[in-house]
Amino acid sequence: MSSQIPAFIIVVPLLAALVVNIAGWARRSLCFPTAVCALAAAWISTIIVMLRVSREGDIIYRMAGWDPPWGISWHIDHLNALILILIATVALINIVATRSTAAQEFPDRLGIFYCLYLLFVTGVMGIVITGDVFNLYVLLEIASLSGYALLGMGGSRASVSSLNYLFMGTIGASLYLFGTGYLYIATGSLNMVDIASILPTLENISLIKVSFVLCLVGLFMKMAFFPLHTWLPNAYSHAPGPSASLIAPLTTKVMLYVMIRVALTIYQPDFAFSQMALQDIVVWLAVIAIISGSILAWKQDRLKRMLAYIIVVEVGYMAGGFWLGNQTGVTGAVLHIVNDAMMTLCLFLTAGAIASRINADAFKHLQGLFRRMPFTMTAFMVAALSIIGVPPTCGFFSKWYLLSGGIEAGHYEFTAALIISSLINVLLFFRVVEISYYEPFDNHQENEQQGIQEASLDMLLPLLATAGLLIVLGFYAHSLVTWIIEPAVSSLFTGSL
Amino acid sequence: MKSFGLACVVLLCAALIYSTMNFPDWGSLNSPASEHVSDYYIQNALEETAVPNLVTAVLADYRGYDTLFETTVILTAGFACFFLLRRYRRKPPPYRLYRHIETGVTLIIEQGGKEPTESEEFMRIDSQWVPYDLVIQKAARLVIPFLQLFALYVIFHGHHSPGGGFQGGVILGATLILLAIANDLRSTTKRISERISAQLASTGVLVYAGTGALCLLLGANFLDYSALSRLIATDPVMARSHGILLVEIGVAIAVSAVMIWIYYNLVSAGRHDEGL
Amino acid sequence: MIWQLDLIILALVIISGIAAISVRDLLGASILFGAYSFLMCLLWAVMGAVDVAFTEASVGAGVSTVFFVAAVFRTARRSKD
Amino acid sequence: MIPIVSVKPLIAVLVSLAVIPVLISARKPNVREAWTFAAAFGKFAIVASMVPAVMAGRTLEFSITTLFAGIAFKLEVDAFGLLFALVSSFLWIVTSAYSIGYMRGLDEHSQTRYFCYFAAALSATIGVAFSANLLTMYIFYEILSLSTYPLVTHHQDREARSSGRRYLLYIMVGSIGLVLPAMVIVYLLAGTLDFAAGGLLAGSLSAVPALFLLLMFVFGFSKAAIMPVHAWLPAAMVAPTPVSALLHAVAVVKVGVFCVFRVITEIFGPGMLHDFGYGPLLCAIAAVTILVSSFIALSQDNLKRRLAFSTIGQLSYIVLGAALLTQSGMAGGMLHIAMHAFGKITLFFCAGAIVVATGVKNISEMTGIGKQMPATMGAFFIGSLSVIGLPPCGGFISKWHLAIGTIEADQLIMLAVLLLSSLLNAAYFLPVVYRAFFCTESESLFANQIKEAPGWCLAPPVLTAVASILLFFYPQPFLGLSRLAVTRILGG
Amino acid sequence: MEELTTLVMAKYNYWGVVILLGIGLYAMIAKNNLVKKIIGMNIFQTAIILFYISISTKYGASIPIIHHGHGHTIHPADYMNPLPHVLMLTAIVVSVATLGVALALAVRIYNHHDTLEEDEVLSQLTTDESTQA
Repeated sequence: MSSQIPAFIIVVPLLAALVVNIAGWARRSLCFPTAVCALAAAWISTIIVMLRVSREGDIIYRMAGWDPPWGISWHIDHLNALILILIATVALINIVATRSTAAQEFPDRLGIFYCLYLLFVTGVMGIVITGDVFNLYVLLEIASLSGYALLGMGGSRASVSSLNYLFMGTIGASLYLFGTGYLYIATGSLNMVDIASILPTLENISLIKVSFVLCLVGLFMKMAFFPLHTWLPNAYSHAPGPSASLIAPLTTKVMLYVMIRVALTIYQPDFAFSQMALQDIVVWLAVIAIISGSILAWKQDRLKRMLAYIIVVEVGYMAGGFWLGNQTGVTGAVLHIVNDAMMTLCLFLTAGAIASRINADAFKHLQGLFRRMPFTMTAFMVAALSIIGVPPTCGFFSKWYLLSGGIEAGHYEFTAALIISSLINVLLFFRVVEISYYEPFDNHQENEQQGIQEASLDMLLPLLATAGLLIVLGFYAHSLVTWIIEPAVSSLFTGSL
Repeated sequence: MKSFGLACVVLLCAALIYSTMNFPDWGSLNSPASEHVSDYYIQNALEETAVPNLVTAVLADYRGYDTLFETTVILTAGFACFFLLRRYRRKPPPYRLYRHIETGVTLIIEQGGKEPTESEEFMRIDSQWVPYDLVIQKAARLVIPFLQLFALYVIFHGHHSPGGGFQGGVILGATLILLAIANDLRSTTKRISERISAQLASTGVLVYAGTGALCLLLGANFLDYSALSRLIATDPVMARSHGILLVEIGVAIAVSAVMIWIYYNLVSAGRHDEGL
Repeated sequence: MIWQLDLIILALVIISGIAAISVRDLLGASILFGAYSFLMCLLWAVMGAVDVAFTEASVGAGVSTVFFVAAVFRTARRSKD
Repeated sequence: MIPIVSVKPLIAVLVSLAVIPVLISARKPNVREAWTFAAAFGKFAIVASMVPAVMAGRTLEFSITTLFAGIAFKLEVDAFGLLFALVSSFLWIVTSAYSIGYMRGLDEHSQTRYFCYFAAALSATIGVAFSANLLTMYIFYEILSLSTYPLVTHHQDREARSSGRRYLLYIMVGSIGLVLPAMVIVYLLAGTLDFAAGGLLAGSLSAVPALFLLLMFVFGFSKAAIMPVHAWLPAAMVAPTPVSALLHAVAVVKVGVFCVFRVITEIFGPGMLHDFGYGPLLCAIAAVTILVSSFIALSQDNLKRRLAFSTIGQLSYIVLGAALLTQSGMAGGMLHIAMHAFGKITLFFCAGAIVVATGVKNISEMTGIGKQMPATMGAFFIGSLSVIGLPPCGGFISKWHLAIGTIEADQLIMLAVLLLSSLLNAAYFLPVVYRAFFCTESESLFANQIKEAPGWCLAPPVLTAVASILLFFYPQPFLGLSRLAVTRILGG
Repeated sequence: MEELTTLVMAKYNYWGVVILLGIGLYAMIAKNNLVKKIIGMNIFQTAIILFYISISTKYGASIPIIHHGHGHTIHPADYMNPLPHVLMLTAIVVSVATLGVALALAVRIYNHHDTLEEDEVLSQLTTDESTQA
């Protein structure tokens, strides 16, 4: 039975979503506990899988008992296992933290909300766990569709931006599908490892190059990498809180994982980094993304919008760090995927907590919040420091790896961009801090003035837990790297997968 | 915008057409695509799954995991449409229209007024109501049973002929949509309420995933139907065939229900009272 | 598989696709899209992909068109382009 | 000589953090301040308890966790760090007493926040003093910057906020923009960041990159206020006087020079700098800062601003001492950390006391104030003597060593700079004293009714003044510690 | 000349795919009406499906259903490649699911703004913004 543990990661949330829908029509009170239990179970199984991977090496789970490449098979190594734990953690924390806000956002469709929530989690988990390029596409669509719905259920703005996201996302996914079609036409297989073994034997390399570019562009679209990021700020800043704090931390990170997986596992680092002459282009794009994103974030006057642009910047960090093409850079990118997911979660949860108290998130409405919601703002502060990259918060350590990777690779422009954006982040966040710390609270409208106090406890505890996790991650960054990330990265680079 | 769009589209097309030069010729027998994996399916699928229709075999068994999530995708779409569109009526509409069937007189009942029971002589009608075309109504009533019969045939004969759970399910759903179009939406929602369709949709996927989970409980991998041979007294190969049938049924239930559900929400913009 | 037939149908598919995105009446566009899907289904049938053709006939030409019509019924029929 | 593994350094760092929850929860001000005192005494006791071991030539160390391959988050107590820690932890006690008087005298708002961040800042200071490697030092440096930000902006008005912004901008740009990349480069070169007696980078670097790295560090630790990155210090004077006193005369700025000192001596190492001839360059930078800041100080009328510019100059003395790369030069620099701290904090205390008693901030308005506040102005006099470097005050000893150092390094220009700047110090301090004491009744602006500041404000300056006189006669243990440190650096 | 015809013979199907891709993409970029964009999106997806189906074809092969059953030897050349068909069944489902969600969003937008023209929607949104601020 223990050999079946990996299956639970996907099956449990899926079954839970179905059960939630069937039962939810009868008893709404069942939805939340079921979802939480399912996510907790999935979380535990991810931990077990991680332990097994670190103890016994990669796990190959043969779906329906067929050997690869005939059937679909999962291939779990350190990298997927890490990202799986990350996803499960974020989903679990978020679902607990947003219980009350979800109930007040979607009073009459709570059951379906949790169904979509679970389906989204299933989708992203499936994307990460699978070893089959087409299966990845299917699960990508599940995650995307539930994501469009979750993001679109806001005001009219939300629908418009979500439809825009749908168009961009569909083009991106279709381009990825197209690229895999090229791969299939060249190799005749869909299993990642199998393709990786066939590719070096092929002589007409140009077909593979085209497929690589197509996949890459599609993934860039999904991960909102400059200049294809246009859908992200609107989609995230107008979305309802509970959805935003689930999707914002996960979507872009998971797509980054897919990029790493596709580039290094399928097309092998030698091809991806040296034969394709893309490296400099992408790194420069990342530089532009980082700088322009920071400047745009500075121009915003609403909290969630600023955070959305910061996500664009962080995507620039990670994509650029990956395309530095050396192990340090990739290590930094992977570590930053983990850190950034937690940071983004913390920031968006804070935004949600604030929004649950005052109905606006424009900076001018944040006055005096430090006095009213001290713990929330403390968590916000921790996340902000982590984004800036102040030790000992975790953001510093991934930034360290990215910096040293940039210097090793001789991409000094990337290093400079990192430094500059960190400085701009200082300005960004201390502007918020000044407003919320020093502006007197009285400038609020009278009716709100009394009512506002600290966020409810069930929202506060997960928030503080996340903030604490940011610091813990900082202190254990080195152990994380040595135990998990370095084996993963080295196996990616030696192509032993 | 238009010119910009045209420009980048033309560029993309040029690049792609150039890239097609490296393709193996269309329909050539020895392109890698039609050699590596597909040969295995063509040669072994019948022995391994006892299903002559290779597509069904690969779809529901070799790549059954894909198909499970294909069904989940459509279910997700159903959830999404409901989630985005459904609007529970806060206040009743200002007036309702009733039609006295013999005379064809239309009564406008203001809100709060006494509404006649929908019986032989009165029927409620939509605000944008066109008198029913008798031909369509009767023809639909005539055709629908046969369509549904055909749908069942497609579902259950998918092993041996084109078709399968998905196609059959779509046809099944389409018949009910046809019913809704030929009469009015309410008459269909009376037969299959929203709640039923939603629960059926989940149940269908549950049948599929449950089959897979059953295999888990029987100690095999997820979706490995051969494990079912312990339950039904057959050899593993036949067990696979039966398992395929099982999941096809699940797919059919899910797909038909979701189609109806999406249609309800789309055509009534989430109000479920008046529709096409 | 007869390539002449295939070529003709492909041309028709392209034409109906262009038509579907260029007529101003959205209802007409939906119906043309249905025609597009149906021709596409023929194309696939010619190529021997019977299951896919079957699916496209029921989904693309059938249900998708119905969805389009329903959406147009709930929204506006005219469009500027 | 194997180091002693001891948890003492960690306790010394954490003790002031530990009381913060108590401070927050404490409702009554008395309780709060009692706890502050407890923390201060405890910290000083622990730090002092490490003196014998260090005097015996041992070092205490405690490693917490590994941050990167080859870099531990590690505390290590050597002579230099202990010297700095002794000074700041002792002066924290005095300052706590003073803060009580000051904050109550002007009954400032949100004193709890004030004391909490004060304690946090002290933890960070001791952390910097006890850091075993560059990264640990950097971490505490950043914590110090962030925890002093609320203190600088304590008044929360527009001026305080703008100067807080400037403070943060200078510090952060320096630390993130220059020090961080420099650290990364050093790490990539050496594979570790631990301080090494002979210099970590010794022999692994050619001239030009070395120069760039050196400048990145020297200007990056902008808390050292070497011109042109000094502008935050006068601006930060909007903070309450105790903050200016401890943080901007002792803790923060001294942390800056401490970091620079460490980098010069234990990252680059005297040998390398001497070979490349960068010592004189640093000396020149320091000399410019010394002279320019002294001239600016002459023209300031606001007492605290004048003190601030004088601080900038005195900090560069320390950098100069390090840059001389000679026995007594370095010893003098280290001693100056202590001596100047005692002198300058006295001056700040006096300035604050005057504000508390009379509300006067400008020198031009202090005519005849000495008659009413003899004790305060007496302390001011002694403090200024010490800063000028005249016997019988501690300042003399450090300047003496510096002077010897210039001769050892036979850079007589630097000697001239020292003497000239001492004259300038005299020129901007003594007139204050003169104006305060020796003026005829007629031109005194003060009627007799104003009297000394309250005891809480008066005792600390007097105490520190006495202390700086005592330091002249008994320069031990600082002298011994600095000797030890120098021998460690220069390898005997 | 005849190598040109052989080239065309060998590739025209893929060119058709590319042209359809272009049509769909153009509609999504350049069209202003949301339903038109959605139609373009579907054309885009069906083009890719056609691409896969084109991969699966073999001259002289028949549909992938094995007629004379067990015992006989099965030649791969006799049957079309079933794998792309399977994949594309899934892709069709995905496309119709996407279509449903997109239409639902469009209807939502219409309920808010009484129009499906993108520019009018955006102008309305900007006016809301200005009125709020």
